[in-house]
Parts: sequence; structure tokens; C-alpha cells
Amino acid sequence: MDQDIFEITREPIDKAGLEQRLLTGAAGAIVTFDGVVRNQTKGRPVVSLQYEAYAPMAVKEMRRLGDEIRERWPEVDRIGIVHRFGELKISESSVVIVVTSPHRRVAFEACRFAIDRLKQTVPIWKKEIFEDGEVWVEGQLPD
Amino acid sequence: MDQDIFEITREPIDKAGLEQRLLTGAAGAIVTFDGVVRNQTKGRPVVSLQYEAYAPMAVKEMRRLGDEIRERWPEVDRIGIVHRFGELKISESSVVIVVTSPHRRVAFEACRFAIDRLKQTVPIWKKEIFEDGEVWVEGQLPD
Amino acid sequence: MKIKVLLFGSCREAVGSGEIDLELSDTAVAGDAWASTTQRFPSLGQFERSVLLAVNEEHASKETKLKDGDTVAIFPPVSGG
Amino acid sequence: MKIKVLLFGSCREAVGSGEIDLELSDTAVAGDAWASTTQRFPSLGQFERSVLLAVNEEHASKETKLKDGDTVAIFPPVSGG
Repeated sequence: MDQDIFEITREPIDKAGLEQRLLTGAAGAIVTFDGVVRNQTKGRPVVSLQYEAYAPMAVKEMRRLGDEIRERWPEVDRIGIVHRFGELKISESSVVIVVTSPHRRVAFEACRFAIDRLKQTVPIWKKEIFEDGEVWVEGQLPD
Repeated sequence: MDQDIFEITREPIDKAGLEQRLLTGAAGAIVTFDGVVRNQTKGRPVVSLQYEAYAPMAVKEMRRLGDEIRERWPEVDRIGIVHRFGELKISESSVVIVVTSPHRRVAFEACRFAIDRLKQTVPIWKKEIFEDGEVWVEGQLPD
Repeated sequence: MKIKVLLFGSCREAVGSGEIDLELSDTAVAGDAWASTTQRFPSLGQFERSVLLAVNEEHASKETKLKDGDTVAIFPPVSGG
Repeated sequence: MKIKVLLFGSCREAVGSGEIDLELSDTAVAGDAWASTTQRFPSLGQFERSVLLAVNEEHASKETKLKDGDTVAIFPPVSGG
């Protein structure tokens, strides 16, 4: 749909603004997933996460993901996916996914599907920065 | 948990503020459900929704719902539930539920459970206002 | 004993008031508050099969025992969200 | 033909550069771009079993045919979110 939103950005994600841009009178439910940087991984304190994106391909893959959602859940009203890259501190948002729908079931299912799928198909990588080192997070091989 | 939030309010819900109040460094996922007033019901244009709450009991039931969530999903970090009452126009939020968790699965499941359960147990009622009439929405009988 | 009755939603509307006071016998249960209110406001009768009760802000059944000063709430199935 | 190779994540780090240019035969496939890059940067060899390829911003396999001016991307399994 023309009014869906798929973006890769270096700036902090404006979650409330994104939800506002997607909201129409047809929506009765807005489900938002916000992935934020956690302060530890397996007990080891995290300083920050460094995200790297293959931006033009990432936006294409997000659009494809949007198409897949609309095919599975035609009732969805609007989809928004924004992924940030660069260095993110604790509690900063790396990705925000918003799905609106007349009813809540579809919005929940589609939003959850979107983040699961994004982690498999959208070309973005992250490195965990610890006080005494750094480690690339191992991705899942696609299905 | 002491820092969970359960509120009934006549004012517009400050969703971003609520999320901010609930966010700790332990969270990796924030799942937010936002119920907004839809512009129609079964094709009939809606003017507004009128919500009425038994406020002190509603807050008690929300706390109980919070306890139930923590029992089922001990991994949950924070829970916030705010329900508004009074007359709400199209696209205004009637209820916002925020669940944060280290990982996303639990946040999705607990958030969805919370809105399903709230609709069964929390003493709030709504009336749909149409251009030419008004109708109390029939609630579900509890399990 | 004295009981305060609160009414909500379509039950409130049928009665035309959100709060009434009742005088009940000392062995009264929540169902007696319901029966007494329905007697005073017959329009409530339509809710006989679906009505829910709460005593002092806790879900209750018609068998729940009352004591002086209790608050009984009468309402239809909830429809928030 | 001339091919542009982009590298991301740990593959980029292993090579020490995010972009290199290759000259390949006219019948080359994406796997040839991978082989040629690995030959130049043996540290890439560690990714042999997990590496993913894209051609012109679309997921591709080692068999995907190339043409002059194509962009091949080389990267490990994605880990965004």
C-alpha cells in the first residue's frame, strides 16, 4: 500500500510520529513492537550495539515483507517498519514495527510475524560492544 | 511489581510517556497495544464512543491481571495498563497496554493476553454513539 | 442493614441513577440487593440472566453474604477495551 | 566484465573494506565473484559455509548469472532487529 512506511535511518526513531502517520479512521487496534538495546547478554554487561545496514536492499526486503503481510492478513490497515543503524546505547530503539487493523488479532499476528521475518530476511547486522571487547551477533540462516 | 502502572483516566492517554516510565535497561522488547476508536461498526458510521468505568474496582482488576501475567510469564519486566473513560472521538485511544521483557516472545504473548483478559474482567462499559442513535456494546459473559 | 448499590452501563441507564441506598435484613446476600433493586426499578428485570454483581469492588455471586455498610455494584457484562 | 562487490558485517571486517571492484569472465556467476574475492582475501574463507550473496539488491545463489556492471553483495546471515 502507498501509505505504508519502510525506512532505514541513522537518527533516533520517532515512534509516536510513525504511529501518527499510519493511523486512519479504519483502525481499531495499533500493535507496536519496539526493539531496544538491552543492558546485558548472557550476564555480560553491554555498552552499546553497533548496527550496519545494506540500506537500499533492506528497504526492498521490508517492502517485500509488507507484501507478504498483506497477502496473509488482508484485513491489515497500515504497516510501518523503521530500522536504525549506527551506534545505539542502552534503551535506544533499533527497530520499530507498527501494524494497524480494524481488530486486534490481526494486528498482533502481523506485527509478530514482521519482526520474526525481518530478523531472517532484512540485510542488517549488529555487533555487541562490551567494555572489554566486541562480538558480531550470529544471524540465523534463512529457511 | 511496584513499578507497574495501572490507571483509569479521563484525560488523553500519554502513550509515549507511559512507555518511557516503564522502560528499564533489562528490556529488549516493548510490545504496545493501543485500542483506538474505529470510524464504523458493521458499516454504520460511528461518531464517538462513550466509556464508563467503575474506577476503583477497575484498577483492582488491572492489578490482578498484572499478577496473573507475572505468574504465567515470570520473564516480563514491566506492565502498564491505562484505560480512559468519557467520550472519545474517532482515532482516540481508549486503552493502552505496554509490556516490556528481555525477549520479544513473552512481551507479545503477555500483551495479547492482557487485552483479551481486560475485556472479560475489568469493569468498564462502552456505548457506541451514531448520528441517529446509540447502543451499549454487549460484553462477553466471563468464563 | 444499610447497603449502597452502584449501577453501571445499561443497568445504570435503565434505573436512571448510578447510586441508590437500600435497607436489607441482617442475613441478606448480594442476590437480595439485586432483587430489592429490581423490585423498585422493574426495568432492570431485562438483565436478570446476564447481570453481574460485585461486593466492595470484588466480583461476587448472588450468594455472597453482605454486612452493614457494604457496597453492591450491579452491571452488565463488561465491554471495555 | 566489471563487477562491484559490497561486503557487510563480519565479512566487511575480515576484508577490511566495504567495497571492491572485480574483473570477471563474461560467463561468470555470483559464486565466481565470491571465489575471486576469497582468493584475494583469504580471511573470508571462514565464511564459506554460511555466507549469503545478493545481486543488485536481491537475494541470490552462487549459480545466479552476472552481467557487466552488476553489484554483488557478500554478507553473513542477517542479525538485525
